Amino acid sequence: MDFFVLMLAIPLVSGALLTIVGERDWAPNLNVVASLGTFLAAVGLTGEIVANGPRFAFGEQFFIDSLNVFFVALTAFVGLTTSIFSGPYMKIERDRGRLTKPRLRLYKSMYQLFMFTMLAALTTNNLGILWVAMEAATLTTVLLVSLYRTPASLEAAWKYFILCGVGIAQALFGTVLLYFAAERVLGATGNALLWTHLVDVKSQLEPTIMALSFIFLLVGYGTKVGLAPLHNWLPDAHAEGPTPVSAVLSGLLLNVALYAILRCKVLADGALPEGYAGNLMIGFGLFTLLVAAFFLSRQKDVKRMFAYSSIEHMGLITFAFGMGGPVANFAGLLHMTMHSLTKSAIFFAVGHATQKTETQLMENIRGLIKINPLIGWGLMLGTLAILGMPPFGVFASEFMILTHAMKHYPWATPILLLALGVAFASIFGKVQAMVFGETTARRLPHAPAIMPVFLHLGIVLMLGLYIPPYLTRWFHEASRMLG
Amino acid sequence: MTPSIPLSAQLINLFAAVILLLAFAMLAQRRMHSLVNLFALQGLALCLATLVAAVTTGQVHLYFSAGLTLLLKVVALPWILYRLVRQLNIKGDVEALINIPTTMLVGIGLVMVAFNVALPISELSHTITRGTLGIALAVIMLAFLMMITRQKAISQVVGFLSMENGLFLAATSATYGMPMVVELGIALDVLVGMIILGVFFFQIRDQFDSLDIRHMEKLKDS
Amino acid sequence: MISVSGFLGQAFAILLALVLAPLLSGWVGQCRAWFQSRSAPPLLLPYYMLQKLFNKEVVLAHNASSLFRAAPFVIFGCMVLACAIVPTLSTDLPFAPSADALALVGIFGLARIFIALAGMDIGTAFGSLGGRREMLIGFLAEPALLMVFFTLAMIAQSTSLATIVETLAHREPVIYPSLAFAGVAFTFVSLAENARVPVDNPATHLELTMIHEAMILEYTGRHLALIEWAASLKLYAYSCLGLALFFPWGIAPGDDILALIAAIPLLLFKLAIGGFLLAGIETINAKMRIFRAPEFLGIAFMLAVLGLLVRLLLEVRV
Amino acid sequence: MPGLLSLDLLLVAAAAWLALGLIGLFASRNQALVSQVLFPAGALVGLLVGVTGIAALGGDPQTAVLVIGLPDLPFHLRLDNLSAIFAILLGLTSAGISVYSAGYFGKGDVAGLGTLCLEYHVFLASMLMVLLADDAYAFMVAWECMALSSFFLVTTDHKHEEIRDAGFLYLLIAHIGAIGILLCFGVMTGGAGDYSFAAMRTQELAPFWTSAAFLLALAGFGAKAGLVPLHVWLPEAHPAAPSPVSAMMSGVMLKTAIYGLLRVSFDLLHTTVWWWGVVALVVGLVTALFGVLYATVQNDMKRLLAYSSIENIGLIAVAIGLTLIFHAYGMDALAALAMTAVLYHCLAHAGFKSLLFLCTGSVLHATKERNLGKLGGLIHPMPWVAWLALAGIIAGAGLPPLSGFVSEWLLLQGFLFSPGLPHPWLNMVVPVAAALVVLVAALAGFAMVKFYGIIFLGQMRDPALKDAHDAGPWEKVGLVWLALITLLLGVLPSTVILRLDAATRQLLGAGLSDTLNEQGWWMLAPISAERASYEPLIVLVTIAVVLLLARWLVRTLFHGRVRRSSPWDCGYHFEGPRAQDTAEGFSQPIRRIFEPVFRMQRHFPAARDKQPFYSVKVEDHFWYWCYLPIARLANRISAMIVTLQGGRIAVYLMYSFITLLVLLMVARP
Repeated sequence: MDFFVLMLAIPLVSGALLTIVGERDWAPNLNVVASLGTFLAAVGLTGEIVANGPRFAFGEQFFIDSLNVFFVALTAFVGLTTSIFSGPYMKIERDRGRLTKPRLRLYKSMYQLFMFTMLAALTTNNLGILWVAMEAATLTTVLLVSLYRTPASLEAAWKYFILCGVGIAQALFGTVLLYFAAERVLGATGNALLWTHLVDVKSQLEPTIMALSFIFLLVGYGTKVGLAPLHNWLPDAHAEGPTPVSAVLSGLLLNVALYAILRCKVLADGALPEGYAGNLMIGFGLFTLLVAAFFLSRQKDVKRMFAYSSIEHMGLITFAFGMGGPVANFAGLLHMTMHSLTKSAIFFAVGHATQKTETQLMENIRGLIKINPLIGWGLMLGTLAILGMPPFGVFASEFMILTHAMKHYPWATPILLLALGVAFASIFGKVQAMVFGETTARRLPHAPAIMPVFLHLGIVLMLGLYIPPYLTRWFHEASRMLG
Repeated sequence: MTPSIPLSAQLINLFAAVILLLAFAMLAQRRMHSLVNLFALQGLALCLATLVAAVTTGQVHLYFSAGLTLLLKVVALPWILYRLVRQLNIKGDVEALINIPTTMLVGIGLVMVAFNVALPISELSHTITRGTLGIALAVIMLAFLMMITRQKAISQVVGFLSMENGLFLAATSATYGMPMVVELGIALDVLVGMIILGVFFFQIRDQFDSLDIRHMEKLKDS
Repeated sequence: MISVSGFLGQAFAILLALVLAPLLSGWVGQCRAWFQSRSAPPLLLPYYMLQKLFNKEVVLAHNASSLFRAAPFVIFGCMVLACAIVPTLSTDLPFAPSADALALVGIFGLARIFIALAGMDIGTAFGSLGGRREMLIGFLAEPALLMVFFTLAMIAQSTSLATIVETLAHREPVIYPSLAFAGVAFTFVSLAENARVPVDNPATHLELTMIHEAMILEYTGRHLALIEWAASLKLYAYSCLGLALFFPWGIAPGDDILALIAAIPLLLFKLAIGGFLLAGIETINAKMRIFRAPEFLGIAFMLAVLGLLVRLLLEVRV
Repeated sequence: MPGLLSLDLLLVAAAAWLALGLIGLFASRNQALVSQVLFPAGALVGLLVGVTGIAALGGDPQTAVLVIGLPDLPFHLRLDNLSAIFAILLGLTSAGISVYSAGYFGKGDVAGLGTLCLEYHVFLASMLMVLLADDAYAFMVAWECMALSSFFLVTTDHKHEEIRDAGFLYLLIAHIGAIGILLCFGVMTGGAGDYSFAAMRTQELAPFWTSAAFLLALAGFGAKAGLVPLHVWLPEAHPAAPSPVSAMMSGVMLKTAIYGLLRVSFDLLHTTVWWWGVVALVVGLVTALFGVLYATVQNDMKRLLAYSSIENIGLIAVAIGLTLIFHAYGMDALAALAMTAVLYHCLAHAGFKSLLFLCTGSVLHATKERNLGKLGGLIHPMPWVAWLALAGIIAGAGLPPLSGFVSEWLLLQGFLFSPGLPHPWLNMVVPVAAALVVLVAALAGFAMVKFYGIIFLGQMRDPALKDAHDAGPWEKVGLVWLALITLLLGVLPSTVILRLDAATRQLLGAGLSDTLNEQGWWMLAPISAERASYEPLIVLVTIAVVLLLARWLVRTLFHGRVRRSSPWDCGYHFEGPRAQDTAEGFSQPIRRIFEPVFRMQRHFPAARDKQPFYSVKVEDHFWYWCYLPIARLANRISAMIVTLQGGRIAVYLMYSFITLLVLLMVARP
């Protein structure tokens, strides 16, 4: 069977299945198995693309090339590890009485559907379907965020829904404008929203319309990426949802939204004067980076803090892609990978930590290393990694971004460094206090799923020191496509 | 202005103007019940505009679009909203954060902005409904304004849906419709979103004893 | 390179230092007594004292450590070495290359550290008090002394004492204004370094005012004898240094035996004058409070720097 | 090809250190294995590094490219004379420290010995990689690994909040420094985007950017080295760390920063401007003075040593400044003299400061006390440590005949020749700087006497100190090794300088070896024996001979009788330990003379106090002048920015709306 079809079908079917069968003892395992299946299919698909080059599916509606297959593989991988992590996590939540059986059912089915929507968004060739999938991803995650049904989680979900809904409505307007522009070239056929067709004619697209369209798309999808000042939903949603959801939101959904912007940027670059789209992204990126960095120092809730850290990194990545060119694109892609892996690892560790200490307030979390050395070290190393300490891979990508910025946008360098420095001071001081020191917390009997944390960190560490040649090739190809 | 505008275009422009007018009306409306009525009316106007476009261009999927709009925006969503208003027992006037005359003034400014932004596009347009894109943008912006100024969760949602109307207007009238798959997808999303929201309202009321969004200002950093 | 006469001269200079140093102390004491209209102690008093102390039993505090016992010997060794490298009679000293002016300051510093540590060793109130005061004087005096040496080193283009003296003594006479400043600064430093009035009083036994005496309060017998001897060696070394640097006439160049022999009486004469003047200074000044000492040495430092600047401004032709 | 062998050997050594660390991690339960086998093995590797470094001196640079690294920038490695010198420093010092650690960490009260073993050896390996790195990425990775591993080492005892705070401050400033270094590299690529050092060497930069690169390097490496005002982490981190780690940080890690500064200013940048030297000189002087003054008033023995390290780094910076000035004016022989002083002081400081830190480790282990006010008289129970520490303090005070004096002597010689400079202002000012250097050295003597006297001499201020035990066998070996280094560096300067000359020649094209070769090996006369010479061996032997001779004569001619009794103490009979000077009391003259330099909070007892007490707390001005204002500013900005997240959804929507409107109006293509 076709890997691609499998990859989309498994989460869809298992999501439906999980809805139907409800919460059983084996349901978490089914969740993991389904994720594993998705992951294997994604790996197969990746192998196929690497071997045979880009391909279409379902007519021309889906298109997989070296750019999105990379995101697909990453998404499926983090999806798998998160599902492994969420097994014990959710069990503990149920034992603590924070979640009931129906909610757990909802969680698992929505999780699979969420995976489906993201994979669909990544692989579709049709910018309209991309929008639909993004909206669907919002809807599923709104349910996931509000899973606890506490006032705070409802408030977070409400804000998430409204802000992202409005944002994505703007993206739709941008898509309409894009269609409007494309129609003039391609005619009112069904092909006018297919990215592969648009790319072919991108230089003929009407610039005035494309400019407007890109603004709407950037603001729209940018809301979802968490670009300041459109980011306000993000910390709330990350902090109040269950931790596995925070992990996938941060690690995957933001990436997917950014991916959508990237696809549109390619078109905008073709139609518009050079640097127009790039400069907008640079502006947004720097502003986001700076704002998020200063937000960090005021945080009290650990998940909220790491949510701001995600915003910060999204700013950095947006900046990188804004600069454009093979090196910066390469660095941006690498940074997305590193951020996904590291941030989800951090959220895994944070999840366990908050369960052990039964609080998300950082001032009440102390001495994690005493409670469970692995969690403590996981959080510590993860934090150091996300702060850009070598030898972790985040440093590699930040190094490339910084050096590229120094070369082409020297004025931006101080801003970048200021933001990174402030972020370092803010985050590290707090995490260190959580990890080190004495603790009063008891050791709980539950065995945490610590493997995903160290698996992620191991990969990040390896990529910091050594990027295998095939991965390099793949990244290069992808970054070349981004122009 | 070209001397002879086809009737269909005149009609579409008329409906577009009606939609804009209704958007203003919604912005000014204080009562929840009337708000939903206005929303349904806006949906109807949208449906008619789509229908005219369908008739003019003879594109089949525009008929579908019109039907979908009718079903969703004129029947389903208002029905859900009425039910919600009744079940949630929402009484009293809609409270605006900014008083209505000011809102109207801002709204007029926004329309000017929208028209200006859409002007270069209108000049490029070869379709018969070149002006509608500007109107659609204006509707979107007015809906945005409404979402900003209203305090009840449900009126925010109405604003959101009104924004969706503006988008539909842009999609169907200005460009004679998006590809079918897309429109179906959009419609599905809107519907599902509405259902989820419906569920949400109950949960919100359970937790906060009110649908006033001012209760939902606990999550903050400052 | 090393001549026999040089070796003989060196050995003679060391012996002379060992012998003359207590005499110089005795002479200064006698002059002081004259100035103060007291009946003078015998000139040879220091020798008698050394003799007596060597014969006496050593009384050690219970908690005196090995360092306490080793320190007098180390200090004595340092002072002997210092005397060996200061050109007293001749500039042809085989030991001269082993330590130049900078190293000489270092050797004095080494002795200082040992005596300060020894003072702290017993753990009495006065010992540590003396130790800290000694270090205080030390860190103030050292830079000034070094500036003096710097000025001279710039004149001679060398930090080697032998070369400096050679240059000053045996070139055609040039008037160096900088030397005046350096000389006054050196005098100040010498007074402080040798625990003389106005910085310290070698004759005091008023506990709270003493510096040098406070440190050696617990020493007895042969240890005390060595320390006293070392102190007089230090005075001798400083005196000879001053004489050699600022009044270098008569110091024998190279291996001129005759000149060497002629240098001896000249040295004695110069030392006698120097000791007399020292006693005079000690008589007409009162001992300062300890916290005036920084000002005193600060002035010395300023003078030395002025000397250096004068040297750079007036005397160097660039 | 014997040439390639040294670099390979060093790589093997780095790998061996990593492997030892990993073994330690996985065998953490077997404490005996970790302490008695792994650490001594680490010491052997250190020895190998040292010997390899010595063997590599004078050879051609050896290069290698590894497979790891970035795709476009794999790790470039290069072993040249400069790296070799510092590799020797690293290897030989770490050998002593590692042996010592075998005893120190084997005592059984270190939790998580396995992790510690890993961190320690990663620290060593990353320092070695810093020395070998030949491109910016490899350098930064090694550099930050070094910072990170040492951070974890510093926070080994993270139960205490002040230790955590110290670690945080350390890592933060290390990070800021790393940013500076990265920027410096960025500037040096000159926009060509090639981050290998080879490319930087050939890059022609505009004068402005050359100077910018130098200043960035000075700031970046200065943060790690502890130059004022970026020194604040140092007195916090050094005391917080376990003593072998403090020794390693102070003795070796600070020198990697010096290495970096030398690498950038003399190797990667090929022009030199005279005022760089002035900047380095002034910063160095301020640092040295500041460090030594604060060292004298410390009451914690490790803090005292930490401030003393700041002072020594300051002196090294002064010497670097002098080198830069001479080099800029093309006076290469003198530049070589000053550069030799730099390298020599690095070596000397590595030896004696590690020795002293290890001594504090032994004291700490024996007494559990770091506060000088509670120590005293330890020479009795701990004679080994005390006598070896004496070597350390003599060297630390810069006195002959030990290592510290040689470099100071060289430095002063350098100063002595500065009036030959073709710049009248420099002519006048620079010799005065020499006086300040001497002041620093003399004050260092004060600090060292205080350190030694209060800890080891006098009466025990706490009766429990009687039970203190001397260092164990492993520890003794480590201490003796370092003391030996201190002694040999002190008495064989020519021999050492002839080796250092390879690096000096590589960087400056001139060296001292020609003049030195004409003299005997025992004599140090950098220009000529006529002008200045120093023969430490003769000094040592003379003092020793006089000492022994005097002792023999006195004993033979008179007698050797000794009687023990109570101290005299001018006849006062209260003679308890409280009558001695306290640590605070000892430094009172300094506090009084240099009062404006310190930020003091004093409490004096009043006449009618029921429980009169005196206390003085000395704090750092820089903390209040530089750091707190910045922290407050950042805090204010973030307080302003967080109002963005006010919790109101309508406001959030408005942001979105305004963003859209602004973009629509403004962002027209």
